Amino acid sequence: QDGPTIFAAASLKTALDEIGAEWSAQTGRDVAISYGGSSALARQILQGAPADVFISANVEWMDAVEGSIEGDSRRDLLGNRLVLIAPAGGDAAPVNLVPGVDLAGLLGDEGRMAMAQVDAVPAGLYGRAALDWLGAWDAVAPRVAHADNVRGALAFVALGEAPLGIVYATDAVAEPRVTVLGTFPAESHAPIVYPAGALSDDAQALDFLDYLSGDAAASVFGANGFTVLPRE
Amino acid sequence: MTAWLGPAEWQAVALSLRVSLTATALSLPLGIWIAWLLARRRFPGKQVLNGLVHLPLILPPVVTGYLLLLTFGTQGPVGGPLRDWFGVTLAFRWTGAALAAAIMAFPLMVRAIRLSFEAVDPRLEEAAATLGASRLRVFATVTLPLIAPGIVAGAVLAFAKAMGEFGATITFVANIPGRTQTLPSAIYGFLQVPGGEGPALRLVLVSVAVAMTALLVSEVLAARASRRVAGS
Amino acid sequence: MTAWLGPAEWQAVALSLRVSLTATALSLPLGIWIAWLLARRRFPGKQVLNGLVHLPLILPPVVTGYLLLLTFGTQGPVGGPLRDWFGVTLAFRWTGAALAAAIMAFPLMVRAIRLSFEAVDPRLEEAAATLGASRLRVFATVTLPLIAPGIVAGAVLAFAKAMGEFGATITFVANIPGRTQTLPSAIYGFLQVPGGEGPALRLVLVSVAVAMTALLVSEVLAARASRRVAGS
Amino acid sequence: MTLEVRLSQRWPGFALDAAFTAPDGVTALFGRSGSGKTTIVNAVAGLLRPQAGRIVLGGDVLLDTRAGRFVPPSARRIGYVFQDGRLFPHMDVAANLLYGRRPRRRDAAFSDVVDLLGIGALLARRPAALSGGEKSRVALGRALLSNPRLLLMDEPLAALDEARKAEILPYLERIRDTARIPILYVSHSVAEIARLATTLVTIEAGRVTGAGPVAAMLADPGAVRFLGVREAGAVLAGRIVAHHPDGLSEVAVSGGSLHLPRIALGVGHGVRLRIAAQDVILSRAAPVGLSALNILPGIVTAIRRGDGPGAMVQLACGGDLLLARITGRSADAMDLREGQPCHAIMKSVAVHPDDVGG
Amino acid sequence: MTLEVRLSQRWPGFALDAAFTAPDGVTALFGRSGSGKTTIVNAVAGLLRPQAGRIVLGGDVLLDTRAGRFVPPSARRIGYVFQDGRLFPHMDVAANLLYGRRPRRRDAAFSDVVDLLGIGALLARRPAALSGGEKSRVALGRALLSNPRLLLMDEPLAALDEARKAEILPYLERIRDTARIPILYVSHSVAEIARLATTLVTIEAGRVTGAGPVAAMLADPGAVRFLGVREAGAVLAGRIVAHHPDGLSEVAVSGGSLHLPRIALGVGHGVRLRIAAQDVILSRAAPVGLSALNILPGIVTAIRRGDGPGAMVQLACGGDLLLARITGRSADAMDLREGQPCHAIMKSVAVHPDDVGG
Ligand SMILES: Nc1ncnc2c1ncn2[C@@H]1O[C@H](COP(=O)(O)OP(=O)(O)OP(=O)(O)O)[C@@H](O)[C@H]1O
Ligand SMILES: Nc1ncnc2c1ncn2[C@@H]1O[C@H](COP(=O)(O)OP(=O)(O)OP(=O)(O)O)[C@@H](O)[C@H]1O
Ligand code: MOO
Ligand SMILES: [Mg+2]
Ligand SMILES: [Mg+2]
Repeated sequence: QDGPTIFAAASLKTALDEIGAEWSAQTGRDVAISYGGSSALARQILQGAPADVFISANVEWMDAVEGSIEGDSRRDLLGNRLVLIAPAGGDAAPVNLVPGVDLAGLLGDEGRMAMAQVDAVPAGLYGRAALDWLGAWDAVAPRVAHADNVRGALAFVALGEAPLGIVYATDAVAEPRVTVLGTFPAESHAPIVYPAGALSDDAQALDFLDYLSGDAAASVFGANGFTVLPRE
Repeated sequence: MTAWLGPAEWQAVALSLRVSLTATALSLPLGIWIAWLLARRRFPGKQVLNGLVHLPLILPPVVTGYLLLLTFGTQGPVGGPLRDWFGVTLAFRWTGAALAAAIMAFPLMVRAIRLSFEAVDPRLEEAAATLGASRLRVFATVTLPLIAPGIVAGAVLAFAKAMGEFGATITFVANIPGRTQTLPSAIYGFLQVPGGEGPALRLVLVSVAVAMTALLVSEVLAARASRRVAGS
Repeated sequence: MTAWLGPAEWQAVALSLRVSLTATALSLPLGIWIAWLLARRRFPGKQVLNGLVHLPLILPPVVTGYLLLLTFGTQGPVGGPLRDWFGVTLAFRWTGAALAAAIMAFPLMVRAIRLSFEAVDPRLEEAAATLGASRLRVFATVTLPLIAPGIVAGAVLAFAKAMGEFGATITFVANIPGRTQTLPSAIYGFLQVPGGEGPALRLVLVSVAVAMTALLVSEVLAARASRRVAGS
Repeated sequence: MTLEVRLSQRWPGFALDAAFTAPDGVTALFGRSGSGKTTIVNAVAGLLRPQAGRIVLGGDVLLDTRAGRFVPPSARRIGYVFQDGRLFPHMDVAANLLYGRRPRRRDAAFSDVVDLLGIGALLARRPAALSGGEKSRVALGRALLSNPRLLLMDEPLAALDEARKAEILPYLERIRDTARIPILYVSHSVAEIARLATTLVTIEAGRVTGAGPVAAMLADPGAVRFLGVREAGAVLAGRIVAHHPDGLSEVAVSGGSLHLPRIALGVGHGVRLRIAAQDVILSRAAPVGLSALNILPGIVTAIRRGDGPGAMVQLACGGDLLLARITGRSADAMDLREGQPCHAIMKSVAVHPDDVGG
Repeated sequence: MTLEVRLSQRWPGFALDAAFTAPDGVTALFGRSGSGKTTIVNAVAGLLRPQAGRIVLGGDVLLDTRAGRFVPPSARRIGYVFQDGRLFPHMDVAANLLYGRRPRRRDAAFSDVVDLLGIGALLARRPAALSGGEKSRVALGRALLSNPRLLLMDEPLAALDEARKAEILPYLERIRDTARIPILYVSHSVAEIARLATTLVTIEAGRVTGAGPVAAMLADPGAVRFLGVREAGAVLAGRIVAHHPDGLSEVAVSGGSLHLPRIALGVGHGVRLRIAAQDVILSRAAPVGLSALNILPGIVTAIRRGDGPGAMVQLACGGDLLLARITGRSADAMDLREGQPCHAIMKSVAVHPDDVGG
């Protein structure tokens, strides 16, 4: 293995696999990307994992490994949006996600709101903030089905087990069994940011990190539904 | 102690116990039957059954959970009829958690019991038959008592596994505090946020304490069962 | 077939096999020894040992993985000395994956073998002793062959579990393609992104095929072992 | 109730082809180790499904391989005392004994069997804490208590001391005579067989080599071949005519009367006596002044010289046949020939007390 | 090599307190079912660690509970033929036989034992495919082949037919006499004991009730108490003086000479003869014209009347003691008293062929 090792949030897999392959083709170097939950990756880094680059799905876990970040290599790479979804083919109408919206009412008597775990996983934390902002949290809270991550929440809706769910826009884009009822206003939650940073001064790692911030990568990220954040 | 864990955590403890005990108790008869089939009978498709039983061991838990959701979800081929005809819903219920735990623990249970079946001397069963005992009576009065240590071992393995099961459970029934949030789901939640290690550790200790108690009880039971056979 | 799986996926298959086989083979002697201790000996702390063996079953896999990371990581109390004195690193190596798989599978292995020990008629061992056989020879020539079905059962359970182990492995050694990415980690990766179900399913099928083959082989071995005892 | 057995079973190195009929009473299977006795008994019990055969018990077809009929062991109501015990290790002795009993109560029959077998003190023990002989007694009791319509006994007394055997044999006789349950009895002891059996079936290497009433089989001078020299002997039927005050009972047989140690049966009762060929001394003249009380006059009906120094002499004493084993030298010295009158001398005690069958 | 045993072991309902010394040769343990024989043998083998006791074999302390010494079974070099067989189910017969042998080769001794026990055809079989008697033969062979310095045999021949026993007994005698391995032998058969044993230890309910040389023990008129009426009898030492052409061998005993069926030993060889008390007829006058060839003159040394109709008479014939069991009626009729001369009549064949010990 003569290339850099990247630790990246699992939700980036499709895009990063493609970008990594392009980078390898250009540089003739291998790149190994280890996908996992941001929390697990961060803990591994804290325990001395041989990672050269870390791309987290939230700011907190990047902050947690701040001490390991090489110089000023940290940057906010990508953004994402939060959407409200429903099973495709149902009669659910688009929802205008403005304060006061009666999401609990949309759940009916029995229905559940599928979300990533709201007190733990980034997608859940954002979702809860958004519902708070809408003033819907208190009504929805007892009806939430917490999945271990955003993919679990997506599955609940895709399989029709939950009438509504809150997931990233990137997840909803490629899942034909769900429809997007609405996108949460950007101001309803803290910005969804995927920070990235180098963990070593390995030249290739820095090169790969820069490549991620480049145009070629940007178009792949974009195609997968991410917002490419401008480099400050 | 009560102050040491919050009410939500106590709920998780109680729910985990309920789920694990239910899973163990309800799957035990089936486990004994399947173990008996595999140990004693020859039939076409035996190896298929054997493979099916082991499947949850081989598959990543998330996959098992997803398959459960597909099958036993309200839209699934089994879950739908269950709900429509019997009014039984498993998805998002503690009963679903018990089902997931039971299925995940099933290979362990069946193996232990099957090994014990294979160790029973068939000449004793023959002797019982010559004394006029029906197959059922032979089974209940000779075979079953002789495999008691195996049943205890299988049950305690299943219980321990059920106490620790997480991936399949959360994927199938999500994590709804008070309804489906078991100890491992709660522990997982804590581990997803920076600084959550402390609360997670508390729950781990509770979980370990419960399972160790079960283990000790099982050792006593098994020792008693085998002392009965060994004489005096 | 080669076209059916990509090279990274073949790597995952090969690595999973290597990890599972290594984990099973290396833990087997220890498993037999511990099973023997638990089945045959009385010593202070026996119940503690018993509890320790069961621990990986009780704890959520992520917790086990995290504990492994803390202990065997390069900064850990065991991992540090291991590296400094013996030059052995486990964390983020396939060897670490094997360790994680072995530990996760250990309770299953020990239980199966222990049950078999308990079923051996001690009078046969006594007979061997009167014929001048040392304890070791009695063990090797009488006890061990008689528990062969249990050893096969324990090994196949461990192998199957190792093939399916995910949570502890990914937490301990991450998910680095070609180095620590086992089949379940690869499956997990696919399941985290939109449209990953297809590739995930392919890997699931490979995993199932491998484990089923092992299962079939084990059945044949166990049947042969018990036919030897049953005569003719 | 008659048991008809016809069986074929082949294993590598062993072939069984046996057919015999066991009438009421006790049918002894006698044969050397490995001759196929247990195999036959297992087939009758239904534990072995032979490759071919037919087994009929009292008109009830238990097995007919041609017709594809096989009654499972549990439906045969056949009590089986196994050669290897097979007590239930997880039950105490009482539970073992009651296992086949219906209703499962400690009734009078239970107490009888427990007393007879001397296992009253063991009722709460588990088999692992029993001695070898205790185990076989419990196994015997368990089969006896299961109300069988046929009893199979595979060397049930082999592990027992003589005194215990002497206690149990009369009980088995009682079962034979009062319960009228046929018994298939495997034993290496001719004494046991002569005492208990009505029919003797001899097996050699998987084949039936002889079958018939015990008295006739044992009085056959050729029986030495399978019984061994020491075990040949005749079985006589007699009737008790008096109990004398000195402790002797007088038994009338067809050729005269014999004095035996007190028999615990009333005057007028029929008894079976076994007189081993080697316990009989012959004398041309009527002997006097001997300690032996029992002298029967008879006529020599057959003399068979063996390969060795011995000769087997068959005498007709009244309507019964006696066997005497003497040396060829004596036969010559006495000039014994068929048709010659002769006296058979038996010590009263040579008629073994426990060969006195009811 | 002498074995000294002192043991105490208490179980609920049973207490063993036994002490005896087993000199060279065969020491028989004789006692009723449940009297403690297997318990003693297990302790000697080291399989039972008794609550208290001391066991010394040829100066080697195997157990001393006071001193806390306990030699494990594997270091005792004691061959044990178990009452319950205990063959290794996963090994074929050959592997079972060779298990204790060192080196583990099919040497001459192996072939000898296999031939003797008639198990040559079974070598490749597993124990599950053996008959009861075949199993005990293999178990016997396995212990014999382990080069033990002491052999323990717990009813080794119980499952065997007479013919097989008759083949095996001379072999055990050879072991006793040539290999000079002491043997502790549990049996219910007085014939076996009389033939094999040099020392007899009788056990009742966990206690040693008698111990001594077999001849003296069996010739004791009181032996009836534990042996049973049928089994009492004397053991005589004799020497072969001639083999006659009619197949009889002449044996000189201290009181005269006896004619027995051909003994397969050369002239001049010593033999042990057992004459069961019930096989002896007494006559005041020297008898004539009888088929019985063996008549020894003697002097009545003791008469013991039993509770029943019998009387046990001890005769001194030369330097040997004979026992005769006759009826009280005969004793009265013959007016037998101590010191009176008398003739003992034994049929030559009544000296059991397999009671002829080397
Ligand atoms: N583990 C035990 N616990 C309690 N009692 C026992 C135990 N083992 C043996 N006994 C009792 O000790 C006594 C002696 O047993 P042992 O096996 O020595 O008898 P034995 O003389 O060999 O009899 P047998 O001729 O029937 O084999 C018996 O009454 C038996 O029930
Ligand atoms: N499963 C088997 N496979 C092969 N041979 C067998 C099997 N079972 C029994 N035999 C053989 O069949 C023959 C008859 O066995 P069986 O048990 O009927 O003998 P047995 O007359 O009861 O002898 P014993 O008096 O020694 O108990 C023996 O030679 C035995 O080795
Ligand atoms: O990529 Mo995440 O940590 O499952 O939101
Ligand atoms: Mg048999
Ligand atoms: Mg015994």
